[in-house]
Amino acid sequence: MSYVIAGWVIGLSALGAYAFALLARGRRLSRLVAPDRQRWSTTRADTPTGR
Amino acid sequence: MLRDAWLIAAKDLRIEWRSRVATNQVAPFAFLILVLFAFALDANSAALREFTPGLFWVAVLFSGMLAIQRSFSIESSDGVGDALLLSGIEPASMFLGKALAIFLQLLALEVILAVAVLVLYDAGIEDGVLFATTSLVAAAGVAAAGTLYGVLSVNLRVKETILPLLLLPVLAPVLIGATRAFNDALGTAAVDGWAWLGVLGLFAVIYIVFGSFAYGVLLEDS
Amino acid sequence: MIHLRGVIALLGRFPALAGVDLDVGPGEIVLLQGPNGAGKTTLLRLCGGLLAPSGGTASVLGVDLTGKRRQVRSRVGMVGHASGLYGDLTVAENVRFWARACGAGAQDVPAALDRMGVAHRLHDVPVARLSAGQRRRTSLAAVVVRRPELWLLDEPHAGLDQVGRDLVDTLITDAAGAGATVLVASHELDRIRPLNPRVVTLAGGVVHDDVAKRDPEVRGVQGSRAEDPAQAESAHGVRDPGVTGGMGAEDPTQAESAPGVRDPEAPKGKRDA
Amino acid sequence: MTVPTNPSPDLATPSATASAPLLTSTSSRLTQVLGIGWAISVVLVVCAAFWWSEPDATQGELVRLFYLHVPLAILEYVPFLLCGIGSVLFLWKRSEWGDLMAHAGAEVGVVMCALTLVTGAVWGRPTWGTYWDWSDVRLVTTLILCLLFVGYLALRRVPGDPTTRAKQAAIVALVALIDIPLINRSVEWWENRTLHQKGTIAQGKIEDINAFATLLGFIMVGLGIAFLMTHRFRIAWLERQVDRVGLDDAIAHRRAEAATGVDASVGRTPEEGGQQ
Repeated sequence: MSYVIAGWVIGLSALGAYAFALLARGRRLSRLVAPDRQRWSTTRADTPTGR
Repeated sequence: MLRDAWLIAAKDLRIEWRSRVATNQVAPFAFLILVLFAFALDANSAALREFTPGLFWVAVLFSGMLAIQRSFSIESSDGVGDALLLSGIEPASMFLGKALAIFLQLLALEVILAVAVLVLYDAGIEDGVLFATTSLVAAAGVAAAGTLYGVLSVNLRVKETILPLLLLPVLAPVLIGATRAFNDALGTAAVDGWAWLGVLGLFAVIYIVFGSFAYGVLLEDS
Repeated sequence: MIHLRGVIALLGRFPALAGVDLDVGPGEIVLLQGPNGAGKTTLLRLCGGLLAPSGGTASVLGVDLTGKRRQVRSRVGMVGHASGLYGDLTVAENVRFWARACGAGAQDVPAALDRMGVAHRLHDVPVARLSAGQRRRTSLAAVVVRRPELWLLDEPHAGLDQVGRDLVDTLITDAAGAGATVLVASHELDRIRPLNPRVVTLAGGVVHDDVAKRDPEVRGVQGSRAEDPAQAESAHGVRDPGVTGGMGAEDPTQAESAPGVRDPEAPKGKRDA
Repeated sequence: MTVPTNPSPDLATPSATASAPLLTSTSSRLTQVLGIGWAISVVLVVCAAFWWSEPDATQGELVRLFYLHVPLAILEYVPFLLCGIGSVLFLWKRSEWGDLMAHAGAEVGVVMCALTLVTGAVWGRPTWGTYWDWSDVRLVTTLILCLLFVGYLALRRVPGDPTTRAKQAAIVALVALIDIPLINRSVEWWENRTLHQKGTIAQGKIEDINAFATLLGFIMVGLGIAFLMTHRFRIAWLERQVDRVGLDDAIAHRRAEAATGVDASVGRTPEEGGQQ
C-alpha cells in the first residue's frame, strides 16, 4: 500500500509542479508581449489549444 | 538520379581511401570496443561467446556513429556544402549517394569486427548465409537512418553530442533485430533469425524511402 | 535577371539584408561595395538560391526565390571565401567532380584548368596542399566548366597574383560579353574600375547607393568626366567599349555622401532589364 | 490543484480596455474551465481509487495505483500524436501553428511518459519484486519513446534559425513516430527469448479493475493533457512573439545603420550579429 501512495504522490505532485511551472512561465512571458497579440485574452474563449 | 548518387558515393569513398580516417581511426576504435567488452565482462570466455551477437552490434553502432560523423564533416569543410547545393543534384540522389558510401564503410567495419569476434570471443558461425544477409541488411538500415540524422546535425554547433542522442534510440530495433538474427546465425540462442531479418529489412526500406524524401527538406536549412 | 524588392534575409536572428531593392539585367557587371558586414556576401548567397528571403519578393533568372530555389542553383556560378573544394581530392578530381555534378561533361575540365592558368603539374596534387592563390584558381575553373548564366563572385581577386587577377578580369568581361550577369563583391575598386561596372553600395543591409538610380545630373557629376548621355546607358549594362572611365576619378566614398539617396526607404527609380 | 488564479474572465474584458494588462498570463476562460475540471477530477479519482473501489482479486491493493498509471500509459500517446500531426502540418503547409503544437505536444508527452515509467516502476517493485523488467514490452517501448522525444526537445533547445529548427524537429518527430511500431514489435518478439512470465498488463485483466475508477482516471489525465497542452502551446506562441518583436527591432536597427552613415556599421560582421 505504501507503494501505491508513493506512486500517487509522485505522479500528482509532478503533474502539479509541471502545471505551476507552465503557469509561471506563461505569466513571465505574457508580460513581454502586448495583450492584443495574445489572442486568448481578447474576446474569444475558443483559442488555439492544440486539440 | 542513380548516376548522381554513384558520383557522390564514389567521391566519398575516394576521399575516405585517401584520408585513411576509416582505416586508421574508426576500425581501430571498433576493435578497441571489443577489447573493452572483454575487460568489462571479466575475461569470462563463456559469457563473451554467449553475448557475442549483442557486443558485435553495439560495437558496429558506436563505430558506425564515427563513420557517419566523419562522412558529414567532409561535407561541411571549406564551403563544399554550398557547392554541393549549387550543383543542382537532386536531394534524393545526394541521400542515396551518402548512404551508399556509409553502407560500404559499415560493411568493411563489419568484416573486421566479424573476424575479431571469431578470433577473440571464440564465436563460431553456424549459418553463414544468415550471417552475411543480416550484416548487409542491418548496415543498410543504419546507413539510411544515419545519413538522415547526419545531415540534420551537420550544421549544428553541438553536432557531436546531438547525433548519438537522436540516432541511437532510433536504431534500437536494428540492435534488437540484428542481435537476435545473429543469435541464430552463431547458434547462441534458439530463435528464428530469418524472421528477425524481416524486421531489419522493413527498417531499412522505411528509412531509405523516408530519407529520400526528407533529405531535401533538411538541406534547405539556410 | 535579378529583381529584388524589399528583400529581407536573416542569418539566425540577424537581418543581414534589411530590405534590398535591386534590378540587374543580362550582360551587366555590378560591383557590390560597402563596409564589412554590409550584407554583400549575404546578397550573393541569396541570389545564388542558397538563402531564402524572409521578406519581400525576389526573382533570379526568372525563378521565384521563395519557391523553387534549386532551379536557380544549377545555373549560377559562385566563388566565395571558401574554396568549395575537397582537400583530399586532387585538382583534376575536384574539377571533374563538380563538372559531372552539375551535368556538364568532364571533357571541358582540362580547358578550364588551362584557362585559369593551373599548371599541368598541379593537376594531380591534393587541393589541401595548394597555396591560397592556386586554390582560388581551381575554384574558378570549377565554375568555368559550369557555364553559368549568373556569376556571383565574392572577393574574386583575394589571394591572387597579378596574372591571376588579370585572368579574373578577363573571365568577368567574357562572361558579361556572352550575355551572363556578373555580380562582384569587392573592395578593390581600382582593380574593377577598368571593367566599367555599375557600382552598387550596400550599407546596413540595404542598398545605400546605386549608380543606375541617380538623377542624370548627379550621375553626370559623379559618374565621369563625360556629360555624355551614353554614360547613363553604360551604367545600365549595355557594354560600351568606348567608355572606359566608369565611375570616374573621384574618391568612391564621395558617392555615399550624395544627397537624396541616403534614405533607403526613398522611392526607387524603376529600371527595365 | 492548479486552478488558474486570474480573477477576471477574459470574455468580460471590453475591447476599450484591452490594452490594459488585465490578463498577463496564458490563462483564459477555456483553461480555467479545464483547470477546475482537472482539479475536481483529481479529487474524484483519488476518492474512487482509495475508498470507492475494492481491492483486486489478484493484485490486492496494488490495483489502486492502476487508476493513475493505466490512463497515463495509454493517453501519453495523444500528445505525441499531436506532435506528429503538428509536424506534418508544418512540413506540408508550413503551418507555424503546427510547429508550435508539435513542440508543446513533445514536451507534455515527455512529462506523461516519464510519469508512466515512474508509476510503472513503483507498481512493479511490489508486484514483480523489481522496479524494472526488461521483458515487459510496454516498459521498454515507453522508455525508448521517452528517449526519442528527449532527443527531440534537446534539438529544439539548440539555438538557431527557427524555421530551420522547426524543419529538423518535424523530421525527427516523424522518424520517432515511424519508429515506435517497429520498436514495439521488436521488443515484443525479443521478450519471448526469456521464459520470464509476462506482466499482468499484457494479459489484460481489465475486468478486474474497477471500471468507474478507470473511467475517472482517463477523464482526469485527459483534462490534464488538455490543460497542459493549451498552456504549453500559448507559451510557445508567446516565445515566438517575443522573438518576432526582437526581429522587428533588429531590422529597424539594421536600417538605421545605413541611415546614420556607413561608418557606424564598420567592423560589424554578420557572424557577430547572428549570435546575439
